[in-house]
Amino acid sequence: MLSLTLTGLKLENPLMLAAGIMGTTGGSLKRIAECGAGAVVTKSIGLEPKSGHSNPSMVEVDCGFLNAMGLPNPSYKNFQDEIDTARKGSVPVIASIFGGFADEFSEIAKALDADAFELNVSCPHAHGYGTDIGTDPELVEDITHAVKKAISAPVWVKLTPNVTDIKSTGLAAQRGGADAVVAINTVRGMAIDIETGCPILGNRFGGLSGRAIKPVAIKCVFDLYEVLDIPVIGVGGISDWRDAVEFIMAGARAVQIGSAVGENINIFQDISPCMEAFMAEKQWTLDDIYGMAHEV
Amino acid sequence: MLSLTLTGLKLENPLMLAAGIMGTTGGSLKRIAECGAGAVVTKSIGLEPKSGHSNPSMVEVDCGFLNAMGLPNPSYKNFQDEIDTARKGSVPVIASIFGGFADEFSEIAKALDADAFELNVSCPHAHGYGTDIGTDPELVEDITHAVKKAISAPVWVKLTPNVTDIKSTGLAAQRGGADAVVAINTVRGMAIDIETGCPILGNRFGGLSGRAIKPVAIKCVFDLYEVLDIPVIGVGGISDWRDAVEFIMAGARAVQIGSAVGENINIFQDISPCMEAFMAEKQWTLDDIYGMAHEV
Amino acid sequence: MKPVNVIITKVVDETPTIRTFFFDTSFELIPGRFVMVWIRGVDEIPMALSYENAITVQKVGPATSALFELEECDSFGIRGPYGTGFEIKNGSIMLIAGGVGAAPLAPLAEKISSNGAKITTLLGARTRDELLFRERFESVGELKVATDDGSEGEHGYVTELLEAQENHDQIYCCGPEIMMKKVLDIVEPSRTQLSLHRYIKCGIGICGACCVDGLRVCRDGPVFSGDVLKKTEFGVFRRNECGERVRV
Amino acid sequence: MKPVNVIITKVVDETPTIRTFFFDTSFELIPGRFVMVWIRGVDEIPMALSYENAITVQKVGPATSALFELEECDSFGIRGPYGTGFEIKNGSIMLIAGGVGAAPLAPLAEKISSNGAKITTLLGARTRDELLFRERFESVGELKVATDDGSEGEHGYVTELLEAQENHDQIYCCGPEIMMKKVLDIVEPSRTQLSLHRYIKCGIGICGACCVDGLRVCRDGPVFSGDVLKKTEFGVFRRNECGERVRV
Ligand SMILES: Cc1cc2nc3c(=O)[nH]c(=O)nc-3n(C[C@H](O)[C@H](O)[C@H](O)COP(=O)(O)OP(=O)(O)OC[C@H]3O[C@@H](n4cnc5c(N)ncnc54)[C@H](O)[C@@H]3O)c2cc1C
Ligand SMILES: Cc1cc2nc3c(=O)[nH]c(=O)nc-3n(C[C@H](O)[C@H](O)[C@H](O)COP(=O)(O)OP(=O)(O)OC[C@H]3O[C@@H](n4cnc5c(N)ncnc54)[C@H](O)[C@@H]3O)c2cc1C
Ligand SMILES: Cc1cc2nc3c(=O)[nH]c(=O)nc-3n(C[C@H](O)[C@H](O)[C@H](O)COP(=O)(O)O)c2cc1C
Ligand SMILES: Cc1cc2nc3c(=O)[nH]c(=O)nc-3n(C[C@H](O)[C@H](O)[C@H](O)COP(=O)(O)O)c2cc1C
Ligand code: FES
Ligand code: FES
Repeated sequence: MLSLTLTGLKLENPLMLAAGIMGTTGGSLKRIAECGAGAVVTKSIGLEPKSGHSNPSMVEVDCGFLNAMGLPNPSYKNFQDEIDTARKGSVPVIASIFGGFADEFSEIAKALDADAFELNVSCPHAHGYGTDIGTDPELVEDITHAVKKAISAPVWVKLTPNVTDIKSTGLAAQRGGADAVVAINTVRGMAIDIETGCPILGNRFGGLSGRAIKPVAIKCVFDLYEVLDIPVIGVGGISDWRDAVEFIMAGARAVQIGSAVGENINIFQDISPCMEAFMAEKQWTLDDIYGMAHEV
Repeated sequence: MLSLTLTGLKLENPLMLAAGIMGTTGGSLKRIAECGAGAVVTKSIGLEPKSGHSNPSMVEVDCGFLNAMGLPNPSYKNFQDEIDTARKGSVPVIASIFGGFADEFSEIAKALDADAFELNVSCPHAHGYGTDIGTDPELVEDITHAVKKAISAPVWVKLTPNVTDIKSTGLAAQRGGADAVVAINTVRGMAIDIETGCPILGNRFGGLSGRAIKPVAIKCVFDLYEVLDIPVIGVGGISDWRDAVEFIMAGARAVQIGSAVGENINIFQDISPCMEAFMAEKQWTLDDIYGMAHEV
Repeated sequence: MKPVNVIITKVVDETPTIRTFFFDTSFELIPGRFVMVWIRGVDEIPMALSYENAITVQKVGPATSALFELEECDSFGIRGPYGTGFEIKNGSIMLIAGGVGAAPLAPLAEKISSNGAKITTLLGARTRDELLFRERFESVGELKVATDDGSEGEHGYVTELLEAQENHDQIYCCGPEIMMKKVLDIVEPSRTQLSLHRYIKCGIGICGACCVDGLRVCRDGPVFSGDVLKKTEFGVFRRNECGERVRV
Repeated sequence: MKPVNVIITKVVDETPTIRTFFFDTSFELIPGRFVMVWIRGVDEIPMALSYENAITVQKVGPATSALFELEECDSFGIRGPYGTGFEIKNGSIMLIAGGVGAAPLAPLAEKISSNGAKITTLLGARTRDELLFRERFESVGELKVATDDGSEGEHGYVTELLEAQENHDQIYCCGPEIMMKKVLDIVEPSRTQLSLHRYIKCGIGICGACCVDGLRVCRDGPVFSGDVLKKTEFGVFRRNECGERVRV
């Protein structure tokens, strides 16, 4: 009842693990797959091994978390093994990748064998990466285009909410040939320790995730659905089945879950039956609720 | 100990009532002044009477509120009385005003007698107003300039966080002659009723306020402090004295409180003594903590 | 809180213009508190709880008309209850209800009667058919009636039934503002509690749309003591949806 | 939670390289759980609670060196405690501590001893002066010692004191991974609980930096049963700060 085909991938359910969550080792990705996720996305992988920003790299705030991991990753050269292990979980494995410019993205994508690629042009706290390029529609289009030319697997582009108009970056991704967009990455934020005046994160500022950002993400998905022909994958603040339904109604074909996995690693298998029961009661299918908020 | 001079206005403490909160009647503004606010800002006032968006115009979400009031206001032609009543509260009364273009802003400012003016170029849910102009640095500069030329009272410009780079709108306000900037207005957001798929707000989407947005606001204030010479007034998610201190450390000269007034109308007089006690224990003055996060 | 979805279980025609909508969810009933009723796609409006699981609605405009189109099994959204209810007093009690103002007073009557209070109700309406909840009031005490057209009881306003020397421990009142103002002019204000009607937007004490001077009807009220109201523009001015001051 | 500010009330030199920092705030002490210690401007690192209001730190690099510069009245930030602690068993208990691995085992020893268990501790260190918390272990049971340099007790690793036929109801272990691996090779894994060391970033089970295959050390651990670890890369591979797999 919850199964769907998304950019050619068959998913048992529309609930995926978000990038950067339990996504560095093949073993952890496999575990999440076995916990009921419809697909899993890896940690964002770059050109060279990177240790990320100094700690604290995550801090809990009201209704969410700030993080500035700084894209720690073992480089794509050490990552195929992890993907192969992850695939033993029997769900699609999407490789999240990042780079400084188009060639880096396509070099990495070409070298990895994954079921799809998610281009991280939206991490708000890594200089020269992520948001630094994801706010520029031209760069987004170029990078997407380069990766599409380089590989045949589906390409998703993950967008940042930290822009005046997310529709224009979404459209740029679509022009570049993206098979789907993913919205949203974290929202720029910061917390200060009042005992000392010291910014808490090692990187001083970071990205807000969790419940706090759900209304922001819903609005982004809603807006993107209105202008795009390709599917939108929703992410940001999902912590129960109601949230997942809300995203799909806003126009998400599928959703990803990040922060909430920390509190409940079984969240995927908890949400699926509740969604099914709700839809059964309402006599709704996934297709019925998809984009429903645009019709009423 | 908490008193300060802000753009020439003498404030007993740095805690102000934010625009749009208990700000439509002179009586309610006076009440908040008597409840211990250092200054009060009126509801945003426009050219003609306006009834705003249809209800629901406010909905509670996790850790905050979404609102789409739609700038209901009695027009400046009916508002001087309210300001005069508000002034009986014996604290500065700042008139928040909005318009579609520079002339409208200056017409309104010229007609009202208030201790300062706050230009609302940042409300995220009124077509042709607020964010529709506040995302364009040139318009922000023009409007600020026009109002500055028209009146002699201090002019503050209230900025929206819904931009790629708030520093550029802040700088535009400064170039236009603003005496201070206020950051932030609400963050674009939306909530959907899953029983029906119906967007909850009458206007479908609105602005997120309350605890959820505090990290976003802190980051905006921090960034603005770095590039501006004029003071930054912080607003967004303040609900206790710690939050107020955090904003000042981020670089706010003073702060405004909005959503939290609903839960606790005495919030101003609750925060002041706690801040004083904290600063006394640390042997810090307001000047000491002002911008502290930039030094450590 | 987000609106809760409630499903209509029964619709009762109370008068030609007033209906009670029972629903499948019960709320804690503190008489005088109200809920925000979301008629999806139309409007969200305040309504007193007339039972722990019902609202009683007079059809007056677009939102209430849309409600009147709903039937059993239809649903609407509810958030609340909000505001402060009536403070419960004992002894000799008078209730003064004008029109649909009887909606919050009927459950109040039942509550104070169960405490053993002696209750007299003055119930007014435009005409005999519009007298709301007369059985509920009759069953807990004495009922006196007034109608504008004289079709039953006193001819004229319900306030005509009121004498300055009313010797009641507490007078509870809900109805048109003009009527409530008159009550305050006749009896000792400090012994009265009145439930007010103002334009409600947020319903939770933030936006200030509902203010009577500095008082928030949605949060500090809707029930206020008469002597508090005496110091305000109550009975003289109210605010329209734009916040403009208009004569009552 | 945000980091809580704690103020140092006492600093105790335990060994030439290990100090205990007592602070003004107590946490619920479930032995084996850890806190994230934020040395402002430097780093945030995991530390076991060695008392309900103290951590015991070995100086090994930049963050621990910065801690060593702090004195009474200085402060640092703490969030936690996080993770799962040791599961308390009764009967005949063996504790195996290597180096600063004694930090979580000392409060555990005190806790299980108060339940009446019979405790034998094997305590190892590089040299005699580095034996941590020997008095705490001695006061609750039998203590056997090993030093790498033979300056006291058995010459060599603490595992030399261990016989395959150990007849204990439960063996608790914390120390260098190589040592813990050896323990697992000698005794019955299902009767062991081991506290692991992995690079910790978030500390709350979200980022995945600390994973041993699919297990999160910060959340599912740091304490695991030996038979669970037997099925993993524990003892063979760990991850560096980039997430690269490296040999233990
Ligand atoms: C605390 C409170 C409790 C109430 N309880 C009841 C009740 O139990 N039964 C009942 O029938 N009516 C009650 N009302 C009145 C009811 O809210 C209005 O009749 C209703 O909002 C009319 O909406 P409409 O669209 O049908 O009419 P409209 O034609 O839009 O308006 C008719 C009148 O209702 C007022 N109104 C419209 N929207 C609102 C709003 N959001 N808030 C307040 N007034 C509004 C208008 O200002 C006008 O005076 C209560 C009002 C308040 C403030
Ligand atoms: C659950 C747990 C409990 C611990 N309890 C104690 C204790 O009670 N007493 C004690 O002295 N030590 C304890 N440690 C180890 C302690 O965290 C490291 O010694 C410390 O982080 C070293 O930091 P450094 O900057 O001084 O050294 P570095 O030179 O940076 O590193 C030295 C070693 O510590 C590791 N390390 C550095 N940062 C971290 C980190 N964020 N998370 C994990 N390891 C890190 C490095 O990988 C390296 O192996 C514990 C570790 C874990 C995982
Ligand atoms: C600790 C952490 C690490 C993250 N790392 C990445 C990453 O490497 N690449 C990426 O595209 N997004 C990353 N994200 C963003 C998430 O994938 C997701 O977009 C965001 O957290 C919002 O979803 P949530 O509210 O469900 O957490 C990370 C988020 C967190 C909390
Ligand atoms: C109900 C409501 C109405 C508001 N109306 C206005 C307004 O008229 N003009 C304006 O500049 N900001 C308005 N705001 C924004 C607030 O002034 C403030 O910037 C925002 O709510 C963030 O602060 P908070 O988190 O403390 O509420 C409104 C906010 C709310 C919740
Ligand atoms: S309706 Fe908003 S304060 Fe009462
Ligand atoms: S350190 Fe992040 S999951 Fe353990």
